This record gives sequence, structure tokens and C-alpha cells, in this order.
Amino acid sequence: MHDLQAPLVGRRRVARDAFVLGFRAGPIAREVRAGQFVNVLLRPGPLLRRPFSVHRTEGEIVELVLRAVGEGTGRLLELREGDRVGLLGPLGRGFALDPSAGRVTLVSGGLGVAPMPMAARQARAMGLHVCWVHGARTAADLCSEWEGDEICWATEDGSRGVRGTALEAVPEPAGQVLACGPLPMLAALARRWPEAQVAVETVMGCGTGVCLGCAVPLTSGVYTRACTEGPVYRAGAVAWERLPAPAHAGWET
Amino acid sequence: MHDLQAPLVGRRRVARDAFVLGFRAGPIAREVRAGQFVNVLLRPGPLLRRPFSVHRTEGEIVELVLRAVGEGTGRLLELREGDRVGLLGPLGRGFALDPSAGRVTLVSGGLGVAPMPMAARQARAMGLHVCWVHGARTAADLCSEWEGDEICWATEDGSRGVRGTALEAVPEPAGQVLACGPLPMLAALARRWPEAQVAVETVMGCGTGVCLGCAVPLTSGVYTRACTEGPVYRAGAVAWERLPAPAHAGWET
Amino acid sequence: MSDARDGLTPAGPLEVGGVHLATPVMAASGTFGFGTEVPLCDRRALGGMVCKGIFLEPRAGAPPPRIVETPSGMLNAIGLQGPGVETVIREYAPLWATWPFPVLVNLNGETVEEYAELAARLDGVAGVSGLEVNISCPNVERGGMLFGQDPDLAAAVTAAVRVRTRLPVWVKLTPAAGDISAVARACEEAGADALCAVNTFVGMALDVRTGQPRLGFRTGGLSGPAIRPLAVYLAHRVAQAVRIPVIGIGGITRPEDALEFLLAGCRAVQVGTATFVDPNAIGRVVEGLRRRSTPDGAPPGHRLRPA
Amino acid sequence: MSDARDGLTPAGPLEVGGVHLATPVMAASGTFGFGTEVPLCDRRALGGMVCKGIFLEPRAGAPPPRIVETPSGMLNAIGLQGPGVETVIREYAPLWATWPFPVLVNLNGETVEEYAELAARLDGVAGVSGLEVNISCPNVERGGMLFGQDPDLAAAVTAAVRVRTRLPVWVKLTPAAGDISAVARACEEAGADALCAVNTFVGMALDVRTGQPRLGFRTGGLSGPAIRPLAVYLAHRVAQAVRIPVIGIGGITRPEDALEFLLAGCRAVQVGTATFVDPNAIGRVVEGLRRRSTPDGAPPGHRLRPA
Ligand SMILES: Cc1cc2nc3c(=O)[nH]c(=O)nc-3n(C[C@H](O)[C@H](O)[C@H](O)COP(=O)(O)OP(=O)(O)OC[C@H]3O[C@@H](n4cnc5c(N)ncnc54)[C@H](O)[C@@H]3O)c2cc1C
Ligand SMILES: Cc1cc2nc3c(=O)[nH]c(=O)nc-3n(C[C@H](O)[C@H](O)[C@H](O)COP(=O)(O)OP(=O)(O)OC[C@H]3O[C@@H](n4cnc5c(N)ncnc54)[C@H](O)[C@@H]3O)c2cc1C
Ligand SMILES: Cc1cc2nc3c(=O)[nH]c(=O)nc-3n(C[C@H](O)[C@H](O)[C@H](O)COP(=O)(O)O)c2cc1C
Ligand SMILES: Cc1cc2nc3c(=O)[nH]c(=O)nc-3n(C[C@H](O)[C@H](O)[C@H](O)COP(=O)(O)O)c2cc1C
Ligand code: FES
Ligand code: FES
Repeated sequence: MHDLQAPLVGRRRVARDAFVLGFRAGPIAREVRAGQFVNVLLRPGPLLRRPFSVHRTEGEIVELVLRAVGEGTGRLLELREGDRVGLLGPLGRGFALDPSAGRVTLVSGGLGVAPMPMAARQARAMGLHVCWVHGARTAADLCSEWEGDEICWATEDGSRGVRGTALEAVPEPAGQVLACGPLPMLAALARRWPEAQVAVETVMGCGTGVCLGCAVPLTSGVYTRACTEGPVYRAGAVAWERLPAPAHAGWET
Repeated sequence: MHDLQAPLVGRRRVARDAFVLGFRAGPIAREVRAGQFVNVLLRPGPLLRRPFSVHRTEGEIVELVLRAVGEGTGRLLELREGDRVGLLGPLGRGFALDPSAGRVTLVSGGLGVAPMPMAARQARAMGLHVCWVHGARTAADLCSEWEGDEICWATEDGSRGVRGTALEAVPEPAGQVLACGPLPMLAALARRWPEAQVAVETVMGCGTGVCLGCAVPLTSGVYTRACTEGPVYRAGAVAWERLPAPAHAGWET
Repeated sequence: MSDARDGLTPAGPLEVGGVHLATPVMAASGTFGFGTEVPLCDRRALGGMVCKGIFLEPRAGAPPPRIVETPSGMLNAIGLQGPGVETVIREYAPLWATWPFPVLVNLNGETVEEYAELAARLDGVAGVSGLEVNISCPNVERGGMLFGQDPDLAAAVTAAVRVRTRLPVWVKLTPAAGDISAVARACEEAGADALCAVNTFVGMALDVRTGQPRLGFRTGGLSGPAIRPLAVYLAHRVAQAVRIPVIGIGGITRPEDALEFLLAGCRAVQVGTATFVDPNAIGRVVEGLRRRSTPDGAPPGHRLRPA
Repeated sequence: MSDARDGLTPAGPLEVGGVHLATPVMAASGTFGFGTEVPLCDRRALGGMVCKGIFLEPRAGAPPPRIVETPSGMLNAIGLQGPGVETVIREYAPLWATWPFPVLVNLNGETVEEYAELAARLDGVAGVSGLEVNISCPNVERGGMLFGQDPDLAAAVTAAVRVRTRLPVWVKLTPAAGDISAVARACEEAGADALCAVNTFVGMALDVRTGQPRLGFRTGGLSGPAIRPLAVYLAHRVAQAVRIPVIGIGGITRPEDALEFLLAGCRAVQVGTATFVDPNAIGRVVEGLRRRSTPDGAPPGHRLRPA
């Protein structure tokens, strides 16, 4: 775990309102595994850090993908090159890839693309065949970048690829399934592939395991910490009906 | 009174750690009189606005002079050209110049230079002879700009001009005296020239007269509002021993 | 008078505790002077205002410094500086009588009798639409918050005011009460028409370079966004405890902050500190509530499900 | 044991309420887990730590969402999720016994007897340097804060714990007490060795799009910089009310915040929420206190002059 002041070194648009930000943070870039996250400190900015999956790494650079939904993400997208943020990470447990699976399917809804490029690269480095299935509302909301051997698109309005959710576009046999996206998508995915690995989002206080704020309820009845035991879980282990989407901070967010 | 979003359009250093910032705010620039102030809103930034005397105007531009002493002034000096702040003003009652005085002496200690360039210009426009006496700790702390007919410097270490305070450097007869600077200097000045007009600083809540936070005690026993009845007072009217310097927010400020 | 929890308040006119408000958003006492000071406020948005707290006699107020900024908040110890009731009757009430929104007078006393006397003096004065009984000021040596911490004392003040006036009587509560629900019920039983929740929270800040308090009065009252979650909770508790309407106060800056109090069971709200930052804060809050209203005039949220 | 108000505490080692602290800055309960989680904290700076609150039996905690950010603060409703006392004795205490700073266990119960039983179980356990009796948790259905609002109940819990252990007994107070000085004196008389002031303030936040509480437990406890001026005031009142040492808690982030509590009469402080933002917050606070110490080891301020 590192706590660094990392300068913004690049920014590009990858979907409607969605941007990839690159920060120079060598020690984190070198250690991070797919599915892990960093906790971002903004000053001036909101009191608490904001968690983001690591999207890609490029040498010393850690990339995050995000959209403005509130104060923290809004401020992140206002940063100018050279501005520094605090990056704490890598945090959490990432995806566990099974080299014997032969084939891995990445299922991402909307900004659930976040952890996928790293997952795709790690899987290919292990010799796995990577099929990436990516869904969003419309073609303009789809992420314009992808990695892997195959890509399948899905849009709610059918403006690109299959009409429907990413889930409905997954070609069988899926092999090992890794997923990230809105809670309803993950809950549905859990019914189809209980063995899938899913990255979940919760509100976080600390990101380091001390506050117990990031509780994810399991079917076994206990709560686990998304920042420590997660954010990647076996889909079938999560008690989805007891995992609320984070409540809204206001109208504007 | 106007409430504007004003972009930063210029910045220059005028003494050690002291900078003049120019904001485009035509309606305020046109109305403001010497000794009046604006209340500055920073977002992101501290909750309350921060009051600053108007230093000079240049066409549409309102200039302020300041040094970083805390969060608000620190953020102001971090602004880049084009960044906007909220400017509320002009506020308060400025200096009342007496055209029959013949001669006016401006006495400024440290950042007490703030209201003086406007005062010098207004006085000269009325045909008054303007002598500006400016003191600071060392030569490097003296403001490098001045206006008027005559200038006298004073430094505590004698590195430029008279060794001592601005007060000790005032050539007699002083005529009408306008002053701004540290409280002890103003209190001493009040003993010598009770009729002098002094601009005082207090902590402010609103700047518009509603909170009663900016109380200045008068010798008559009442409190008046620096933002409304002030910030310019007759020196002899202020109960200096009951006017505390604003307390410190922390070590760093 | 409809129950605060029966439905949500639209941004339009409404009647609360005997006072006809132009909108549900009012200016809080001590943050809007006597209504003559803030030229930039959109007065069509103003539901009503409560003037700065007054006593029978003029008061000098507390020694400076009177304000200290804290994280997302401010401490104030103004000490109820102000003119006495006679000046209010003579100079301000005639003005208020010509204004399109109601003005309530914030009453303060060191004894029960002083509150009662104030109420009597203001009864029937044109321009005064109601009384807000301040039993919650933390910045005076005697009276103030002490009355608001004890249900019996709170009831005594309320009852004494009630019998001396035909004006609507609102009582402003303090968060320092050990059991704010009990104080609220006591005021309701003593005849209050509405309750205002809440006044400021007592706090202190020290100057680490001198070791002395940063306020002239040593302690002060905390207001601003910092207290909002605490105020929402207390206003909600009060709304659950009584049948008379509750006016929510504490840290409201944005339209959604106002709605939070309305959803918590309040019938109207007051905006204080936000006006210091933005003289038209109330205009913007009302504008936001209007823009977000559903076609039937009710804001877009649902009522808070009882626990 | 020296009186908190006799002089200022340097950044070095000291004894507080029977516990030998390495520095005056400790980690607050619930914000440092069991001491094994935050690798980046400079452990030489750590005066000591209080572990997450425990009950006799393991507890699942409150339903999510458990955290909501508010202006300069956060509401939490964790609901005291944690292992029971047996796990603490078996798994953590042996580790703590090897650490260079003292660890106190934060005790919680739904009845007086549960607190007493916990105290008895921990008595004599190597690695446990003291007990912090939590009569101030706002996030449990039974017990918690209820004990801390009433002087008699607070004294009952304190006395019951006191007779069952030879360990130092600290009692953690709630700001929800109507009269915190009375509760403080009751705990002192019942045998507490030190008092911790304060725990979180009860608050609530609503989701304006659903109208429902943003926390799974509906209400939560407010912590962080927003509460600092309120906590300084309450810690000061407690320090004036008792002779035993007071440990100040609430919103400490910077070295000068810690000094503010020390100047207000506290003998040591605890840092909570700041650790979430900066895992080495305590290291930085201690470093700042050290750098600013005057040559005789006392911080640069003066003691707060009595009112
Ligand atoms: C492990 C993890 C990885 C994440 N990765 C990404 C990512 O790669 N890209 C991305 O855009 N977002 C990601 N998120 C979500 C991101 O953290 C939130 O969108 C962000 O914290 C919102 O901050 P804000 O200040 O802009 O919004 P706020 O004003 O705080 O809130 C705006 C909205 O976001 C919700 N929200 C707040 N905190 C969280 C949170 N921790 N998780 C989810 N929703 C939240 C609020 O409830 C509200 O509805 C991730 C979250 C977690 C826990
Ligand atoms: C009418 C008026 C005109 C002023 N004109 C100027 C000017 O032209 N140039 C300039 O540099 N400063 C001026 N000041 C002072 C300026 O407002 C403060 O320095 C500023 O508010 C500090 O803000 P901060 O956030 O940087 O500091 P904070 O962190 O708020 O405080 C830092 C220090 O400044 C003190 N301080 C805070 N508010 C004020 C205040 N309103 N007045 C005086 N001290 C304060 C604090 O007590 C503390 O010691 C003026 C003040 C007033 C009332
Ligand atoms: C400077 C100041 C002066 C105040 N004066 C009064 C007063 O005279 N009477 C009163 O009942 N409340 C007074 N209050 C309390 C406010 O009316 C309000 O209850 C409180 O500030 C919380 O609301 P806010 O967070 O929106 O400011 C004052 C508050 C401030 C900040
Ligand atoms: C997430 C969280 C969990 C907490 N858990 C406990 C606890 O188990 N026992 C306890 O006595 N206090 C608990 N507290 C209160 C803190 O110890 C502390 O009193 C409070 O947070 C105020 O300090 P701060 O502003 O520095 O955070 C908790 C606080 C937070 C934020
Ligand atoms: S975010 Fe604090 S324990 Fe997970
Ligand atoms: S600053 Fe509010 S009255 Fe002067």
C-alpha cells in the first residue's frame, strides 16, 4: 500500500461524459492487479477519499475512468495537467484468474468497464482467450476502447450491437466470468453464473479496513468489507437483495 | 451593490509575499470609492466570504492587494487567470475627502496600502496635494507602487527611508489624514490625530450589515458595524483598547 | 391547519402556525437584520422573515471578536445586540406593514415576565405578523438557552407569552435540551402555534497562539452546513413529537437541503448563515424547489416512512 | 496523577488515568480496527489505541448503507459490528502484548451486567492495558448512548465495571447528555480513572430522490472536523467538572486541533475520522506537536484562563 501525491498527466474522453484520467504513480502502477482500486484524496475537495478501480496502467501511469456524479468526481474532472491528488493504493482483492479456464468473459455495464482492461491484459498474459461484452444505454455511452480477443456490444436502444443488456449479449460457453456494473445487472448475473467474480461498489469511509463502512452482506449472513475482503466477490456469495445502491447525496449529483 | 462572478485577469508582485490581483468586474469598478471593500467568495474554498479593500480600479478591473495568511488568501493566490471568484460590492463607507483641506496625508503600515491608491487618485482629482507615508518591516516589505505627489518611506530596520513606523515619518503639517494598517499603529495615530479617518479590519460574517459580527466599539459606548457604518472611522471615535485583533485560526495561518 | 406530516409542501404560499407565508422558505432571526439590509435578496421568494432578536430595552451585545469560522460552519456570539421593543414598534413595524411577506419578531428575556411584557407590547402592532419566542440563544448570560433546556421553564415562557397576545406564537428550540421532544410537547401544551427547530449548537474555539478563546464571549453558537445532519435529526424528532407545525432550521444552503427538512416532517424552513455567503440564498432555494416540483406542486420526494 | 489543568502536555510519553501513553495522541475506537489494519501509520507516534467496540458476543452490525458524507463530516451507523470478547482475548490480545503502545478495549453492553461481565473477562488479560466503557454509541437499539445520557445509569455502569477489574477504567461520554458535567461527575464518583469526551453526535440525512434515510439504521453519529468546536466546548466543560484526566475527541485533523483540546483542559486526545482520510494522520499530528513544542517541552500556548 502506498500513499502518494500523484500529478495528472493525461486525460481523454472514452464515452459520453466519461473520461480516462492518467496519474503518475509508479509504485502503485507496478503493484496493482486487475479489480483492485485506489482511494483518491482531493484538496480542496470533499472530506473523505473517493474510491476508483484502476482502469489501466501504462508504465508509471495509473489510469482511472469516471463520469461526474457529485462533488468528488466533478472536481476530478476539473483538474488540469500537473495538478496533484492523493492516491492511496493498491487496495482490496482483485480478480483471481484461473489459468486452466481456457476462456474468460468480461461483462461490463456502463462504467463497469473500469477494471476490465487490466483484467483483459492479465488474462491474455496467462494465455486465456478473452471475450469482452460491454453494454450501455446507447452507442454514445459505450466505452470506445477495449482490449482482448473479441468484443460484443449491447445497447438498451439497439443503437449498437445487441439490443439489451451486456448480460443478454454474452456468447456461450462463457468460461470464467468476471463482471462489473450496476447492481441489478450483477444480481441477474449472479443467478446465471453463481461462480462469476463480480466487483461491487459501496460507500467507503476509509478503504483500508478499519471503519466497517463498506459492508457487503453475504448469503451466509455475515457482512464483509468491500475494501478488504472485496471489492471482488463470488457472485453467488453476495446477498444482493440486502445490498442497497448508495443513496443519493442531492438533486444535482 | 453587485454580486458578480469575476474572472482573474492579472497578477503582479508588489512586495515580499504580497500580490495585486485584478478581477474584471465593471459594475463594481465604476461605483467603488476609496476605502470601500468587496467581499470575495471562493468555491471551492472556505464557507464565508473574505473582505478586501479595493486597491485600485483600471477601467473594468478591480484590483486587490493581499498576502497569504490563511485558507482564503492562500486559495486566492493559487488562482490562475480566467478562474472566477464571487465579488460582492462595493461595500461599506469609504473615506470622506474634504476639498478644502488643501493637503492630504495617507499613512499606511504594511498591507494598509490597500485603500491608498484610490484615495490618492480621488484626492488629486479634487485638487488636493497628496503625501503618502508608507511603512513596513524592511525595504523588501514595502509596497513598490505608490501614487500621489510625494512619498515617504519608513522601515523598522531602517533599510529604507526613516527608521521607525509610518507614523513617525509623517511630515507636518499633515493636513487631512487617512490611515490604514495594524491596530497598534492606528491606535497611536488616533492619539495624535483624533480627526484622522482610519480604515479598520474586523472579522466579518456577511459584509452587508445583517449579522452584527463586525462590531467596532466606539468611545461613546456603542458597537457599530465595520461593514456598514465603517470600515472607515474617525480615529478618535474608536475605543481602540476594546477592539481586538482577529484571533488566530491556527499555527499555519 | 394541516399536519406537517400529511403531505409535502409545494414552493407556493401556505399557512403555518397562524402565519400566511408567501413560500415555505423564510429568513432566520439574526441573519436578515430587520429586513432592510440585504438589497440583493429576491423578495418574491421570501416566505417571511424573523427579525433579529430583541429585548424590551436596547442591548450593546457581546465584546468582539464575535465570529469565528469553523469547518463548514461558523461560531457566533453576537450577544443579542439590538434596539429595544420601542424602536421596533416605532421604526420597523410601519415599514413591515407595507411589505408583501409576514414579519415575526424574535423575543428574548432574562425572566418569564420580560417575555410576557414584550408579547403584550407587540400585540396589535401593525406589521408584526407573529412572535418567535427565542428560548434558545446560547450567547447571553441570563435567560436564553436556559429556558429551552427544561420542559417546565419552556412551558412557563410559552404560556406567559400566549396569554398576553393574540398573535401567532412560535417557539424556537435549542439542541442543548437533553430531551428535545419533551420540551417540544411542553411548548405545544402551553399553547404554541408552531415550533422552530433548531437554534445554534454551543461550541468553542481557542487561539492556539494565545491559548485564549477566539470569541469575546468565550463560547458561541455553531451554525451553517456543518450542523445540518444534526438539525435534520432534531427537527424530525420534534415533528414526530407534536401535532403543531415545525419549521426546520440549520445549515440550509441548497434547495435539496430545504427539501430534506420538509421530508423529515417540517412544514416550512428558515435559512440563516447561507444568506451571509449569498445574499440571495433564499431566492435560489425557492427557485430550486419550484423547478423540481412535480406538476401537482409537491416536491419530487416521498414522505419519510415512520420508523 | 497530575491535574489536566495544571500544565500542558508535551508530545512525549505521559501517564493518563492509569495508562502509560507513548505520546498524548491516541487512535479512537472504531477508526483503527484492532490495530492490525493500517500499515502506513507511524506507530512510534501512536500514544496508544482503543480497539473497535466489542460486546460479549459477536455482532453482525447495522444494514448498509453505513456511511454518509456531510459537510466537513460524516455520519456513521456501523452498529458495532465485531467479534465477541473471546476472539479479542484469543486472537488480538496476544499480539497487543508485543506492541510498544498500550491498547484499551472499548466495552459495550445492552445491560449493566453485560458491561461488568466484559470487564471481568478482560481483567488480567495480557495485552489489554485498560478499558474504555462506551456508554455513548448512538447506533444500537439497546444500551449504548442511553446509559450516557443519565448520570445515575452512567454511574451504575461505571461502578459495575470498576468492581470487576483491576484495569484502568475510562468512560466515554456522549454529547447527547442534557448535562454532560453531571454525567462526568457521576462517573468520576463511581470510580472512573479518566473520561473520554466525546463520542459522535446523533444526526440524520435523507435521500431527496426517495425521501428515505440515507443510512440503513436511519440515524447515525456525526464525526469529523464539523463537530470540532462542539467537542472542544464539551471536553472543556468536562475538564472543568472533574479532577480525573479528560481525553479530548472530535474532529482532530491537524496538530493545532489537538492542541486546542489540550489547551481546553484535556490531558490527551484521540484521532478518529482523520485516519480514514490520511492513514498517518496521527503521525502528522504528533510530528506537528513536536515541532511546535517550546524548549521546555510544553506547547507554545498558554493555559485557558478560567471564565
Ligand atoms: C471499489 C470501488 C471502485 C469504484 N470504481 C469506480 C470507477 O472506476 N469509476 C467511477 O466512476 N466510479 C467508481 N466507483 C464509484 C465512485 O467511488 C463514486 O462514484 C464516487 O465516490 C462518487 O463521489 P462524488 O463525490 O462524485 O459523489 P457524491 O456527491 O459523494 O455522491 C454522488 C453519488 O454517488 C454515490 N456514491 C458515493 N460514494 C460512492 C461509492 N463509494 N460507490 C458508489 N457510489 C457512490 C452517492 O451515493 C451518490 O448517489 C467505485 C466505487 C468503489 C467502492
Ligand atoms: C474591510 C476589510 C478590508 C480588508 N482589506 C484587506 C486587504 O486589502 N488586503 C488584505 O490582505 N487583507 C484585507 N483584510 C483582511 C482579510 O479579510 C483577511 O486577511 C482574510 O479574511 C483572511 O482570510 P484567510 O481565509 O486567508 O485567513 P483565515 O484562515 O480566516 O485567518 C487567518 C488570519 O486572518 C485573520 N482574519 C480572518 N478574517 C479576518 C478579517 N476579516 N479581517 C482581518 N483579519 C482576519 C484571522 O483571525 C487569522 O489570524 C480586510 C479586512 C476587512 C474587514
Ligand atoms: C450571526 C447570527 C445571529 C443570530 N441571531 C439570532 C437571534 O437573534 N435570535 C435567534 O433566535 N436566532 C439567532 N440566530 C440563529 C439562527 O436564526 C439559526 O437558528 C441558526 O443560525 C441555524 O441556521 P443556519 O445554519 O441556517 O444559520 C443567529 C445566527 C447567527 C449565525
Ligand atoms: C466509523 C466509526 C466507527 C466508530 N466506532 C466506535 C466504537 O466502536 N466505539 C466508540 O466508542 N466510538 C466509536 N466511534 C467514535 C469515535 O471513536 C470518535 O469518538 C468520533 O468519531 C469523534 O472523533 P473524530 O471526529 O476524530 O472521528 C466511531 C466513529 C466512526 C467514525
Ligand atoms: S471502507 Fe472502511 S472498512 Fe472498508
Ligand atoms: S459583517 Fe455582518 S454586519 Fe458587518
